[in-house]
Amino acid sequence: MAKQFNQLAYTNLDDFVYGSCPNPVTTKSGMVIGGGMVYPEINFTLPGMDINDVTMPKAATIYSNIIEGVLKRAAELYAPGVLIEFETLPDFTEHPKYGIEVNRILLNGMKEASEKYGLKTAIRTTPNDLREFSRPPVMRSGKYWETMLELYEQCARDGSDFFSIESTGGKEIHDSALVKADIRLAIFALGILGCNDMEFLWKHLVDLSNANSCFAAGDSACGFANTAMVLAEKGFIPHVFAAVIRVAAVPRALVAFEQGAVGPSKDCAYEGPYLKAITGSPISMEGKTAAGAHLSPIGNIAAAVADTWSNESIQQVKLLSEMAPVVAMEQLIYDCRLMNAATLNGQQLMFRDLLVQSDSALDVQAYVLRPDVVMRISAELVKTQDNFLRTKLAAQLTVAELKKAIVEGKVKSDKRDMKWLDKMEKAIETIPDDPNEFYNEMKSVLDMDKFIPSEYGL
Amino acid sequence: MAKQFNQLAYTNLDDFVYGSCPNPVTTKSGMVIGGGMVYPEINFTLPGMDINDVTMPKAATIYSNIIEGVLKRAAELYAPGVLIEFETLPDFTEHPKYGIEVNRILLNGMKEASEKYGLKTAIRTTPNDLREFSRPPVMRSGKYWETMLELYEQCARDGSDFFSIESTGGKEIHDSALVKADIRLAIFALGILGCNDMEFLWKHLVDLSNANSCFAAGDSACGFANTAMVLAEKGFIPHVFAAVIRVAAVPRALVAFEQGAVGPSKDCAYEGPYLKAITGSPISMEGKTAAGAHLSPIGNIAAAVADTWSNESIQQVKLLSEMAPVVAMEQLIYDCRLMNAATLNGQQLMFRDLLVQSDSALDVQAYVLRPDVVMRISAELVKTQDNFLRTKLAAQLTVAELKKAIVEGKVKSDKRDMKWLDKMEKAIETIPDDPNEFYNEMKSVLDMDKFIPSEYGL
Amino acid sequence: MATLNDVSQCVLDGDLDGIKVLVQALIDDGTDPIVIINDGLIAGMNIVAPLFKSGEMFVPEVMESADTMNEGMKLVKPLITDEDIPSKGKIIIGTVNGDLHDIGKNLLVMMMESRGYTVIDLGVDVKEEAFSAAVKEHKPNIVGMSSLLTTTMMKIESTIKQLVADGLRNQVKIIIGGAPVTQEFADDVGADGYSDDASTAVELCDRMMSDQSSSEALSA
Amino acid sequence: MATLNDVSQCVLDGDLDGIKVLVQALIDDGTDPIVIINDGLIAGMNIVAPLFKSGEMFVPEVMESADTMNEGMKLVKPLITDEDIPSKGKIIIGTVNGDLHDIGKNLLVMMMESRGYTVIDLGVDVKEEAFSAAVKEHKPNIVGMSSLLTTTMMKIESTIKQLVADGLRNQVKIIIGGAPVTQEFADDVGADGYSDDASTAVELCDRMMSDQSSSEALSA
Ligand SMILES: [Zn+2]
Ligand SMILES: [Zn+2]
Ligand SMILES: [Zn+2]
Repeated sequence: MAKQFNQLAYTNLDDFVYGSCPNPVTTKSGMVIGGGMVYPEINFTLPGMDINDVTMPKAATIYSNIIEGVLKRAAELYAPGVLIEFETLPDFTEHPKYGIEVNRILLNGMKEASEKYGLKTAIRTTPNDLREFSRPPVMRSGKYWETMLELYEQCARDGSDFFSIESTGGKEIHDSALVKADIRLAIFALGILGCNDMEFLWKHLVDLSNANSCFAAGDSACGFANTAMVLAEKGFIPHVFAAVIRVAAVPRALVAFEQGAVGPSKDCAYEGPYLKAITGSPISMEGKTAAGAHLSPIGNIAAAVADTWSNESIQQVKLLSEMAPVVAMEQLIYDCRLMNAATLNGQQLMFRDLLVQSDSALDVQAYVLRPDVVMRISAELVKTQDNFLRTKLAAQLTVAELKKAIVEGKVKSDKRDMKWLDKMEKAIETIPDDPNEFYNEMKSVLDMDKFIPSEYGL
Repeated sequence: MAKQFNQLAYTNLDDFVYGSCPNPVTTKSGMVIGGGMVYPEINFTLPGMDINDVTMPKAATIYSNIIEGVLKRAAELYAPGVLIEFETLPDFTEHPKYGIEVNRILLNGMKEASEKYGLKTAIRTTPNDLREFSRPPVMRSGKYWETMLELYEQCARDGSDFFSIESTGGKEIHDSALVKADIRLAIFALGILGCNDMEFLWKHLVDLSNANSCFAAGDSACGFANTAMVLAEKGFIPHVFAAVIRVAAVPRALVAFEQGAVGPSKDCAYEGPYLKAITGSPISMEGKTAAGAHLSPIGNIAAAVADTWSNESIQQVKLLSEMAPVVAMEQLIYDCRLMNAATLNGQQLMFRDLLVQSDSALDVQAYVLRPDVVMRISAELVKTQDNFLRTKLAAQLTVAELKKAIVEGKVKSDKRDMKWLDKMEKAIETIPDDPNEFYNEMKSVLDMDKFIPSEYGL
Repeated sequence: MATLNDVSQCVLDGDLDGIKVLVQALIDDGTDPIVIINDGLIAGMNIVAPLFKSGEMFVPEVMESADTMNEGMKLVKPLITDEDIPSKGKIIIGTVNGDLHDIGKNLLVMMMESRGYTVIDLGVDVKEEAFSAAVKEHKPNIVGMSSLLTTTMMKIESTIKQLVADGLRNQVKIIIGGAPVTQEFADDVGADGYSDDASTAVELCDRMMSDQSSSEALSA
Repeated sequence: MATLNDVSQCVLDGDLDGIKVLVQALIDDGTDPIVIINDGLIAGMNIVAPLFKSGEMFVPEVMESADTMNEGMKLVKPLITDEDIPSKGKIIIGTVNGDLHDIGKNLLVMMMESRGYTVIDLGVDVKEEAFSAAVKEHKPNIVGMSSLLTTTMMKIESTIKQLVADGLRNQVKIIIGGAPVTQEFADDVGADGYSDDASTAVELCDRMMSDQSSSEALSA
């Protein structure tokens, strides 16, 4: 373990605001992320189409149209800088030559925008984690692992600023935990499988990025906590369950930073505020302006301590005005303008609190992103260095926070929420503090056809 | 003329804020527009398709899916109320039975949402102005005029809350004024043709709405000033020209209120702030969250004094998360939450100024929407009751404001802007104060094949 | 005395222990096993489905009900032959080639089973040929395919083409779903139906099966 | 002495009075009228086009340049026969059935004319049959159609179908444009090209004409 986080990065809640952080990161083009200003982060993807040798020229044209369009609009609206995220499609990781080609197209578009408009840009390359394509997933070797590393390495050499990933270690177990709303199983998947895989994966990614003058930026529990959020939005699982999963995913995300990641963390990682509180690194967040990628109950509060503000993703489809990525670019820039205008006036704290106030009482998932809640829970999490215990603790503390908030009328709650919180509380209490003991206990309920213990060092 | 506006509705610039106005309007469902809270206003349209008897069932299904989807999301996000705008497609005005059917579908969806979720809603019915389909346009009789009135009347009887329109009187001349950046011709089109048609048209609409317990809400110079804005965004005409056209369109829009319209004015009528300053009526505005319908340089400032906040329009197409109208609904609600949270804290003035500050120095079209500029120019406009003179004056005052702002470095300007402002200033000076004299002067340059003077009472 | 209503309520409550006692009691009373299935176990799930649809039950609760039903089935099944087990129809379900997102698919499997369908779950990342082979082998009434990615949704089309090429298309109804899928896309690729969530997919299958039986009745 | 460069500069400056003097001077000097057109007037517009595209000139300025060129043409035209007037090709332009939005269309007309094309402007709200009749009558190289509404864009397709039905489709290249139109839509309806603004539409036509002449050269 490269770094230990045993204290908070902030001593004062009032310093914990969007746009700045104790450890900003400077991109190759000179954008200082976390240095005072919130930057827009744009992501985009292809419309529905096959990817193969025949269609790749078309895909390449689409990506080059997108990058040209979004950066032109960014320049017209005087964006102070733009972070591009290139989140690959599965085919781009499986066939690194495709992913490398698209990454180069984007880098080239960034270069052109710099020459033409003087626009500062940076790129985050986020390969798709294909390791789960083997069933049961093969996490530490095999073709998916190899092609992923190949893609990272070449993209870094070609000039990428940041590495990210939405890694999937433990997802094969966590999926069932979600639909069963089984908090014990979820803690096992996140706190043991997830954390173990993160340690293995991010050690490699940090080494790779260090060797290629690129930054290891961070991971996202997208397949865990965001899947929970989407299921909750559909009414499939309780909102309180999704809220607890959100915070229980924090220790997993933290592992990347222990290994040497420096941020900005991934946009769809709503673990971000916790990471920022603990590591002092810049974070990326997404909210209302990412509604084209997923609906959420955290449209404004997500921005409260963001350092880049993202649209998550949007396909290249035509809206009435323009292609959807251009529309997203415009919306992000206006959101950032407003936040940065407040900062310019020294009103960032007041503006942060408005963002918080506007959402936090309406959904438990918004409530757990309140800066004060984040600081309170984070302060406890840094007291232990054991990832599994941290995960268990995160869940426990969140249940307690939510029960208190509901009792005090601080957050809207469904009549069934308290029942579910009680149920989770009891279940968490039964989890032993020793991870091996817990694993042994879990063996009877784990579907051993679904995962390979040795792929997680078990 | 029913009403005269010879003084401002506000005495204090600090009272001129979003969400409230001196003369709020209460909908059938009890939403008080301009009563303290900003409401979302959602508009949507069909994807690319033909409209005829064969396809109408499909169109009807699409509209009923849309209304169900957007109101469900509004309820899930606890919107305090939603204003729906049904802006018809040309075929819906040409064949009123189609428009009436869709309006009923929407009313029905609203009723269901009220029963199911207790959601308050209201609907603005905005038929398409087809009178320009005759070339030269026939404004005061004929089938397009008749079918339009038929559509209004039945929709009001069926329960619509508001009438609006983007009327087109004078557009046949104004289009050439735009591409030639000819301010004299534009003032003729807006100040004589436009105002004359508005007087005729809105007298009818106010009578119709009074007779059917519906509100006459307001018009939009969409085909004039928004076309100018779009042309300016494309780099086709100078931004300063578009900014001057924006304000020169105010007297035209005011005519509807003289005739008895009460607001909320149309979303795409960026004349809105001026109308609110002068009439004290609530206004609808759109900005960054309408980027799917048109890009703009006024994404935030447009909200500064808005009473409803609109997405303008979006087709029913699938984005990664959901259908685009649902996405727009979510974004509008979060924008409104933030503004209303500030109001709840008594910070609406501070928040208004942030919206203003974030855009107003970056584009002349944003600059002319500054509340202080709006109040200053409006204070002069109310001194005359002659619509033509008001239009000339509006252009003149805007040129002067912009020259001053550019000289003082208060707004970003293109190196060619001052030249164009000088050119406009000189051209406006040559316009006589007597509209008949002006009309006689213009006859030599007017393309008399394009318009019929008697349709404008000339 | 235990009643069929008690069985239904037990399924609704997800009472795994209670169901064994109740079903055994009914068996011991000599109640027809088919009646226990139809009017007790499946009847319970038929209360669950609308509650799930209206948001009053969560998926984990639905799953507990389904588990409870299955627990009851275990006791009844040995008493009847396989052919006597009532089935509303047979459906083959899988995520298409290249797609691993199976939460929605798994939900549908569970809900179809609880509704009384015979479900053959092909799992994730199912190649075009595998769908086709399964249709040949199992002769289902319905084939359900899902895709969560814009890049894999095209595999729905290629799978349908495969079924056409293998002469199997007319023997089955095809339903499709997943985030990027729309009615328009379904029409384009020639699917018979589209659904954006598990509960409406179940209703869609019910409608298809009743259409099928009425057309069979007509041709009979 | 007046030079062809002066004429070009005069067009660029949009100097309506100056152009008359200059062109008359060149005519009086005995300069070949065709040379005045090609190397003076059109050459001037050829400087204008890229300046417009790069945002250095506004449409009203381009229009003044075009007017200036036309003013010069008025003096030169009587000196040559109609057939000698150089044309880069003939194009028919209109907005489709039901669509009245003509600002973009008018821009294109102006820019095509200034580029040396012969333009037949059918105006707005042009019915399918009217496009077809005009193609029959004028035998253009290119047909340009625009639509600004999602409901009228389908008329592009029906107009193309009309041309197919009348056996005229293969005689022309078809370019389309307007806010809702995309390359994908162009491919779907079988148009030859798509453009989202007037300047790229002109370039598109240039490319089509040079493709056409090279294929004609091949087949000759
Ligand atoms: Zn994600
Ligand atoms: Zn409009
Ligand atoms: Zn509108």
